[in-house]
Amino acid sequence: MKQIALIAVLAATAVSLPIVMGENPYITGIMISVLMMAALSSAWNILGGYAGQFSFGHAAYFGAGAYTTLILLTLYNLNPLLCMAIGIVVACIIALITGSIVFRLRGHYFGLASIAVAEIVRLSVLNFEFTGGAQGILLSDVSLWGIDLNSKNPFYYGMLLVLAVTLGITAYLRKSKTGYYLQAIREDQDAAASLGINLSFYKNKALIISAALTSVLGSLYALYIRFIDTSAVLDLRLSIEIILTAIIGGVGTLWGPVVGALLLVPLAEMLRSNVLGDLLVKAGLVSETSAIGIFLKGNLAHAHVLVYGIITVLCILYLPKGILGLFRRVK
Amino acid sequence: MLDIQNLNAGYGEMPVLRAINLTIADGEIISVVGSNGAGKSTLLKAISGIIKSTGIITWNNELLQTLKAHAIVQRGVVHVPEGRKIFPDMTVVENLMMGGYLCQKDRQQNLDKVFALFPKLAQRRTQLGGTMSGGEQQMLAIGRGLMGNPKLLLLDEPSLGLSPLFTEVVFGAIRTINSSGVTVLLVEQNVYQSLSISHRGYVIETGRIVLTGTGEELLNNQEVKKAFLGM
Amino acid sequence: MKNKFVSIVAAALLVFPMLVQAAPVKIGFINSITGKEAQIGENLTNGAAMAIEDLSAKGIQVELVKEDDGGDPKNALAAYEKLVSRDNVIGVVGPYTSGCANVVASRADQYQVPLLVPAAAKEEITMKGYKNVFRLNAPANVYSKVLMDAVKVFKPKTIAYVYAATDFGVSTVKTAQENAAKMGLKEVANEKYQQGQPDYRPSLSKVKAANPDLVFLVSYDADAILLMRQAKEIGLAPKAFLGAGAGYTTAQFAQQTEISALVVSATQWTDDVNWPGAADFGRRYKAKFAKEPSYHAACAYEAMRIMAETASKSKNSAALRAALKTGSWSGIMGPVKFADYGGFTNQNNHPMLVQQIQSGKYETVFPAQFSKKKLIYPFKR
Amino acid sequence: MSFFQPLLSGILTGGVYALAGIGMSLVFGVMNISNFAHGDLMMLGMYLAFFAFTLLHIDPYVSLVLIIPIAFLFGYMMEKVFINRVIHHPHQNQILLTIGLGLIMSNTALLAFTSDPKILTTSYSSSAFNIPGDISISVPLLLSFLITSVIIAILYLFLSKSSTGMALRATSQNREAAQLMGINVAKMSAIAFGIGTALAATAGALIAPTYYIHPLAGHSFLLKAFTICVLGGLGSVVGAGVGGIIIGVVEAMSSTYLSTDWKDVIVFVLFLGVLLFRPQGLFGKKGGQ
Repeated sequence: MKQIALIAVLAATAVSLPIVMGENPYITGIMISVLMMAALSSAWNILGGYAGQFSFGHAAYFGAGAYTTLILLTLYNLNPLLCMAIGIVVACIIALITGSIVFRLRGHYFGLASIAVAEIVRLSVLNFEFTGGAQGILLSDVSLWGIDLNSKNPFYYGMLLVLAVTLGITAYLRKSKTGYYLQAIREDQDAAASLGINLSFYKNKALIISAALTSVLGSLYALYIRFIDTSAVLDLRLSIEIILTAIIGGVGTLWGPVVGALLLVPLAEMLRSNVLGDLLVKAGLVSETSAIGIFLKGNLAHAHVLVYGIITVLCILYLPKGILGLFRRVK
Repeated sequence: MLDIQNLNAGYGEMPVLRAINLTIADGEIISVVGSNGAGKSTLLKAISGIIKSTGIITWNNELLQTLKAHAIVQRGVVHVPEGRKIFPDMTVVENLMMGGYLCQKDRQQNLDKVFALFPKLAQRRTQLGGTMSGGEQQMLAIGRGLMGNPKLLLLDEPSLGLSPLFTEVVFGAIRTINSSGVTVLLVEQNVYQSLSISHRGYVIETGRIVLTGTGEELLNNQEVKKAFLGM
Repeated sequence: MKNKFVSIVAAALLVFPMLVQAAPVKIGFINSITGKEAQIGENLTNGAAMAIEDLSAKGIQVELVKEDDGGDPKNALAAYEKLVSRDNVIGVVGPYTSGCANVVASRADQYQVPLLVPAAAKEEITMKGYKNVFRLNAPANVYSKVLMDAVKVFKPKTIAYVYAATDFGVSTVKTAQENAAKMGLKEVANEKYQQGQPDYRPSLSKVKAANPDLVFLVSYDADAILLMRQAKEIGLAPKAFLGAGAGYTTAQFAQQTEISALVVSATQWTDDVNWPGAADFGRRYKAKFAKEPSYHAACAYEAMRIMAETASKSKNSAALRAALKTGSWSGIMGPVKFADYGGFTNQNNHPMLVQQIQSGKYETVFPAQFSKKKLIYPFKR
Repeated sequence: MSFFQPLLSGILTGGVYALAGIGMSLVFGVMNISNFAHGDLMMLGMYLAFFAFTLLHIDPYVSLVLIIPIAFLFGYMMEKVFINRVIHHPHQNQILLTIGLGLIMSNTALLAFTSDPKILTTSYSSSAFNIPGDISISVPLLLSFLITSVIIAILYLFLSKSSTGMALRATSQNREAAQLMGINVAKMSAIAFGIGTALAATAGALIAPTYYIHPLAGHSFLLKAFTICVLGGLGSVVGAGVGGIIIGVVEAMSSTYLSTDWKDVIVFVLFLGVLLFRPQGLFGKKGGQ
């Protein structure tokens, strides 16, 4: 009961946030990024967290959604929702092929193979002509089928909806037979197989659900940014960011990915835009002309990826089970 | 001598051993018998420092739990693990040399001793460990343990999966090893064989010691007969 | 490193006193300080910093808000939206990469804050009719056009392409193919490569086997040197190597005289061009940053100068847009005017230059009105 | 065009790949960790070679006598301080830790050395000689191939004959059993990581005269090193050596006879093929987990 109330409050806050905040494109943009990363990481969590299959190639599904949508839109001007649906189909096909190859492998091999598949997808997109190759695809339209693409709110609610659906599926799976089977597979594949669980069926099921959701997010991203190329939507860095978010929040927990995204995305943005340095100066903690102030203003911009690396290392060393792992009761 | 008092151990948050008390005097063969999952292997792992434990394990009045696994080997407590765990891509001789990793000066002498005990290994010097049969691997595993100059040898299910013929060879070897002055702690499911060669024995059930006595006493015990010997 | 620190200190010191005076106008600068393009980004940073410094010496004050996009379009968009909504800038210079510039340009009309693109080459940025997007540099098609024009008189017959699989590489070669077709050049080899490979010999061997008159190259700093080294190794010797911008226009490349001699390249700017202040800028840049200025630095300098100068006279974005649209400037990049022509909107019809490495130095050799030296053709070692 | 030209240049380039792959394979075998910082460790070797050349005027190949011990110590310390703390954690945490460490290394290098690529030009950097059949052989590539061969031979002897080398192999074949032999497996991990780092840095230094030096330059070799160590069989030195040459030749052949831009795809397809049909690698033995 308490849980339902909490979720209701969270949902109400999320829904009303853009209205309360007003039209601030910068803040709304960051919130969209938070929701997108939370949803991506939650979708990954179904496969990685519950089935224990650590895919390092989720960028492939994100890219599949993004590319399918923009290619179909620019070439045939199809309905965006139809494009998204076809994107899901493409992602599922890639997932099925991937699954049939990589699910025979375990541990390190699985992770490495998933990288190889994603790299093959990336390089193919880069080499083909119809994908725009290295030039990427630019969507010139500012509105599509009555949706104003310049407005942030449709994307905010779109991402929120996908996140809600992903969390809903995760919550349902947790309590379902499939969920138990997936967790059995995570704990011990051989034991699960000996209990008569069809490993390949359930792993593929988790992968397809995860890939389909990831693909929808890719479509939304493509429509939101209106320009895609391989380095933005198919890069290994994206796959890693998704995993990092889940691990920092708490792998295999319902809310872990959300917590991870709420923390990491704003942090990355603050480091990127050097808001952190600005805030310290404004709060009067550091004088702008002092050596520290100058260093913060000048160098933090260069060092933000370094800081990101340090945070990653510290989290893995000191929070190996993620933030939610700290609070989880001992079973 | 080995003295264990109030030992608790397990994996992660799951306790396996509860309040174990056990002593072994120098020169004894002691058996710990019990069914699958009773905690026998866990006991050996706790002694050899592979897993953490609470309570007290002392060997010649030195507390073992503060030592790392490799330091415990240095004290002469050598563990021959369940499932042999020999190095599959190394030859027989290389496997044995690894057993003598800490006492390289006695290596040649120990190698001769092992080959005298298991002549079969001498014939197979250059064969890769992974390509040997289960029985041969068990001889190799015990031989490898002997290479480390053990004062106390911990044997985990040496007869598991072996043919009766190999089982005979292995138990014969254990007796020979013991008569050369090595104390032996034997963990077995083969209750009859192991108790027959033991001075004393312990029966372990779901992580607790439920019975103890000389080998003969235990073999004649009604409970033991019913539970393990099918009588 | 030390120089960079000095420049940062200098920039910070410059920004500070301005805050005290009656709030100067704010302009934004989006650049790739981190990520794959960071190296070129640094040249832009330096150029922009010098522009602000020069203006301040002339008593023109603006407050510059710097943003990093790391080469990621999503970050570039966030940076632009931060600049327009949180920092309230009236104009923005940047971003550097074509991908980021594309995304930001497509939002400029929404927020009505003028964007001046200093160095991104992709044509479509100024071909969508955006009212608030201005571009200083010449787009991709000019790189190949000017190179072909320079060698036209020698009547080459065949051409081979070797280029990086990047946006710039692919777009430039596409336009080069169009220009080559117009000249009746026959394409005998087309080798696209992924950056960062250690071994280009197989591709170059193929090109050598095709024996072309011209080898048209698009590469970045490091792979340019690698490619030319391996070309020398296997004995690839066409009548001319034509390098489109980037890697073939760096001082580092010119210093490798063994492999770079007589390579022809297209560039937006040289320090021996007869545009006002170009030579002086080159000298001062070298003194300040202890390295040769690249054309990216010059583009950023001029874009920042034009933006800051115009912004300081305009009090808001609308006035700034009008002033950019109607104004004309003359400086280290020659005459600048944002015009509508040939499908472009607010595009400076910048004449690109062709330079050749002669005795280890870049010499401007084409077009004739900007150059002192003559093109050496065919290429002989 | 001659068939032997790409074959030869593929073999020679493959030598450097092999060295990168062997370092990875050793770490993989002994510690069961996929080291995503391997490319950054190569970068470390490149800069060491560069500074040895420009500041101390030592030839990059000669500078290996300095680079190998420095890199070994660096790797040893890195294992002691960071890696060994996650040795019992799930794979993904280990991978993310090495990714994080890689980010720290490459971005520290960016701050310290800027993103301007450095070019190490030796007197022989672009020299080549011809052998009959109009085949040109690059002098620096040939030199680095020879050095690689010597290093692989030394490493092979070390692992098969020396006591420490054998203990490393024992640890990689069965960590728990190695512990029961009295082998200090924590120390073996640190040694393995040290050797892996030294090999990565050596590969970086060897490629420096024919490549460029940049904080992110090692990344191009990371996935190749993984491919090589899977191809050769984890922990197999000879396997990784042959794997490196196979990758070099496949790349050269596919860019000669197919197309340059698809060659990486072909390498990854090969990688998946090996994983599917021979997951123990070309030289790994069945049963050796």
